[in-house]
Amino acid sequence: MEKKAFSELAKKIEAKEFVFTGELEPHRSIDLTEVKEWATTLKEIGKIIAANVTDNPRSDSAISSLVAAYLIQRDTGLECVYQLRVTDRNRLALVSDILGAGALGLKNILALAGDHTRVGTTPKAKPVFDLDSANLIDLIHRMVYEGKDLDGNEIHGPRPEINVGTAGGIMAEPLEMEVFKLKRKAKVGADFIQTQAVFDVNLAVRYLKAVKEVGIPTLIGIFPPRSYAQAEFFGKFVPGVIVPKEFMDDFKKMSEITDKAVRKEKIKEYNVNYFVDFIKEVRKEGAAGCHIMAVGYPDPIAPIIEGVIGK
Amino acid sequence: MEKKAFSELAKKIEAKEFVFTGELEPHRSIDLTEVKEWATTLKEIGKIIAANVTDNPRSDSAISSLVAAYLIQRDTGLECVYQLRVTDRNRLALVSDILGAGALGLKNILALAGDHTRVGTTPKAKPVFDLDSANLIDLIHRMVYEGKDLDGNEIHGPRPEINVGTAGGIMAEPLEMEVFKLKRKAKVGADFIQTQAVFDVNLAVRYLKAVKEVGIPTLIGIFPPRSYAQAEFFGKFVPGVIVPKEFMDDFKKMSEITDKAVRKEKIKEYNVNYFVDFIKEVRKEGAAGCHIMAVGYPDPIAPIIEGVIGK
Amino acid sequence: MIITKEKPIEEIYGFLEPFGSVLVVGCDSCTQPPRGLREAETYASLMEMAARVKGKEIKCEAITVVRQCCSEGVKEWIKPDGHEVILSMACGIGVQVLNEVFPEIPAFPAQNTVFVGWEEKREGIMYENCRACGDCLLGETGGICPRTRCAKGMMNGPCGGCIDGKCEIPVQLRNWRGEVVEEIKQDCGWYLIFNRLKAMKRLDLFEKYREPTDYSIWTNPRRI
Amino acid sequence: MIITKEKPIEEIYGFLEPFGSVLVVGCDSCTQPPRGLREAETYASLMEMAARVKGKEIKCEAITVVRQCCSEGVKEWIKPDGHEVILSMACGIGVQVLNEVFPEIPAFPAQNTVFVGWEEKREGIMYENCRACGDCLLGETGGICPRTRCAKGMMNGPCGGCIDGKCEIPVQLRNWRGEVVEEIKQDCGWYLIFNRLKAMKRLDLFEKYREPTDYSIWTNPRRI
Repeated sequence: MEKKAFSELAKKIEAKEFVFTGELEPHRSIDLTEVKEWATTLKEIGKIIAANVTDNPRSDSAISSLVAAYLIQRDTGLECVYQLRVTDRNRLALVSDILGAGALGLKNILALAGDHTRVGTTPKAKPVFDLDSANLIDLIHRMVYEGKDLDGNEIHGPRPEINVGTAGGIMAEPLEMEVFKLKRKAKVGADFIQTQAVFDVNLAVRYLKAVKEVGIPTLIGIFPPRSYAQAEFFGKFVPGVIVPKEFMDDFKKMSEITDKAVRKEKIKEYNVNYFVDFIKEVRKEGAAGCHIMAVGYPDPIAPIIEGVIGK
Repeated sequence: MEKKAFSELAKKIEAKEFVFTGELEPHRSIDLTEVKEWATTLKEIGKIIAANVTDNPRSDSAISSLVAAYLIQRDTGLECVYQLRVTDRNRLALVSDILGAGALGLKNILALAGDHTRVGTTPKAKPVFDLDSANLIDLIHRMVYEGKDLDGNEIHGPRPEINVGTAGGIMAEPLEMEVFKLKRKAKVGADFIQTQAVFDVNLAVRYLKAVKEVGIPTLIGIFPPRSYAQAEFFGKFVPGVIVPKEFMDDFKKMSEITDKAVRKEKIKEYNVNYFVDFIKEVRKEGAAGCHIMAVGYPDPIAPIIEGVIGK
Repeated sequence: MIITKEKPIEEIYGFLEPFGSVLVVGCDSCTQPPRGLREAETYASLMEMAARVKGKEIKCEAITVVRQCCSEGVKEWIKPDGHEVILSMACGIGVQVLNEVFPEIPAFPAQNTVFVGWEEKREGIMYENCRACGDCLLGETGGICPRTRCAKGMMNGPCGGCIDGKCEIPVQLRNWRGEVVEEIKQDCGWYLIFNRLKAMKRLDLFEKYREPTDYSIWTNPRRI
Repeated sequence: MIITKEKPIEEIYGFLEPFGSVLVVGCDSCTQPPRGLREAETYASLMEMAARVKGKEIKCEAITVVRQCCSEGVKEWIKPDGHEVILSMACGIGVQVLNEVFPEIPAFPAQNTVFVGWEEKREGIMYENCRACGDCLLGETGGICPRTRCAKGMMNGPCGGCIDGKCEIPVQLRNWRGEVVEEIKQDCGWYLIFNRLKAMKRLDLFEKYREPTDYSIWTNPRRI
């Protein structure tokens, strides 16, 4: 399996640096001002290597993640991980968009199945799923390393230079099934794994131990909540995410602090302490980095990163 | 039906100028050098208002027409008509890409059904066809004028400013059926029609008379062939295109000229004479302009345009 | 079997209203629930009643045939003379055969044709489990079809939407008016496949990477 | 009816090779061509012969049932004791019901399930004309289904690929090996709809703009 590091992200991972990535979520809008501001904030933290640009998350349509990733990367200088779902495009459109990414200088794609159209805001839409996420990784790998699509049709001229990531299911049950899935994806060329958000460090460690045999660098997803309500939302409404009782209880207690500034500071401190310990632990277990998914809540990010790798 | 002219093309049509558009066909490549050169050639002719950028023509995959149209328009200054097929994308991806077009400053979309995936170089691909071409026009119109998608989901912030064209089937049989089709498309917001290539001026005139009642400006497609082989290809292999016998005979005769430069000059002259007469005729019948589809054959284009509207 | 569900009475009556004399044709073939003579007679009465309510008169005759999906048979068995319109109790196949065989008489559907599938017991719940793709994969997926029983039709599943062995998509059970009466979670097809292959000691078939489906053979309308 | 096509003998034999004793189960229900006792017996002989050619021995018993798509019936009618594996002659529905009802015995498919459709005459050419979408449109499209008979399933057809009333996509007729033996042009579904509605003096239904199909009701696997 031929593999090269094209992106800054892949290069740092290859160099065994412990990496941090962030998350950008453009909306159903042609205006990217807000999302670029968040990208600039992440960039200024200094240690965030790249940020994911979501593609119609939860099957709620948004501006093309390809276009958004390009404009953000161009205007803020932050490297983007272009998320691409197989939910909405057949293999021709996927080839088109991967070449588009190449032409626009994007270097990372996160290959996703994507939520089914039925669960989103456009439930009447036809789910495409011409390929699945493993097939998409296969397609990208063949385009990048063989200069061909899945049918052997040739890419003319230079090949796109793209590293490809895959989503990891921390809570997959049984984990044995997840390992088989990742092995298939490793076989067709996945460069790295970014997991969904996890709060319980024991689950993260259990996952890292299980997927070690797959041999792909893994970034563990974290989501420092800004409030009790947000933490509660995760625990109650995001399928497959378990928030430990102790964590919830602590947030509950902090939510009762009446002084807003004090409450904010307390929550930040709590997040920093909690996630610094968390990340140190997963780092010990061989995680390649951390994917910080909190959008629009910068306060704890820099302190967390400093707590782990110093200034 | 609310309609505005956003693009240069739509503005000139609205101002009753007789317009010319050209054609750009990016390949399965991240390299757009060649197609940008052709765009520059068209731009320098001076009277080509805009050029269509094809989307996976004949279901042979190519670089994203959205990305190509943006890069061409940015780097050559030629306004692009972004062709968009419903073959490869469901309504979520279409919303994403239309917003992407808005963010990238594209002002024209040609809404196409597209060839079925079975006829192209990726025959195993799943044809999407979540929407059809009329539904796509409806979607674009609602996004531009109501700020909503087909399900009523809101576009946040400024709306994309896009004019939308539709393909016209000169050879549709019976024409009565074509008229019904176009009426449906007019009802949901089509701004202009670009027809497929036609060689027989009588057919073009017959078409213009038939679709007059639809009330949408029509650009007639022409394709000056550079050789007998190319003319023959059209007549024999492009479904629905009839090349008049006299035209073929004349090209056959010219193909027998042994001196290459003389042959080239003769063919150019023939094209100029033939299509100047042709265009004058369709202009008289109320055509709003001409869509010149010849790619990479600039010689007759400027003289044809001059022949019709002067220097 | 082919599963059909009754269209709303108002929709069916709307088709028939402009006409005076209706032939209601049942089908004794594979439609489930049954759509034979008894059901044809029921609809004949219903339509006559619906007309009466609106102060009109429609005369309905009910018959049935062995199967509406053989045009030779339909030609032989059905004599629609004297009727202006046909109401078909069969699946969408039957409706189209009637329109083809008797071009001078419009034939309208009384049913929505929902899927091909199976039932646990006569007139019990019916389940879809085959999409008639033309390239049966059941021999290597533990007898469970990923193209049908995975909502995404993944070849290399499950996806991240498989939580506790259930699919992320709720199944909405609807009544005959199309209203949602219950939402349930279904088993994840790939979770079933994993467990079945594990029991069969064939996890090698689970680990195998599969190329994407060849959709060219799904190009409709097919014929053989 | 549900149209099936035989899988290649080598593929079927590959399923059975690891086993010694096979129960071949026919289905007398809606599969076309018929896949009943006679066909089950033919496959039993073929499989025994295939084994002998390879110097092995497989014992096959052939039976049939009224229909394999009712799990209650299958439980009652089939006693697979003494057999290590089942070969189903039915459509993909039957194969899955057998796997569900007898989890300890793998059941393999002898058929590819191709489509639901009709035939002109017994064992003649079979045509697909219904995709079992669950929202039958035949009442307003002249009894011709645009979702099935237009290859693009357009709601506002025809597309530009309709030339002389024919579809742009050639239909490839294949033999049982899957090899293309003939390419033909099919009628454009929307061209047929236009002509039918014109004959019915209902071109208003043709001119009507139609919203896109609601695909949420196609979400598989369905149940009712």
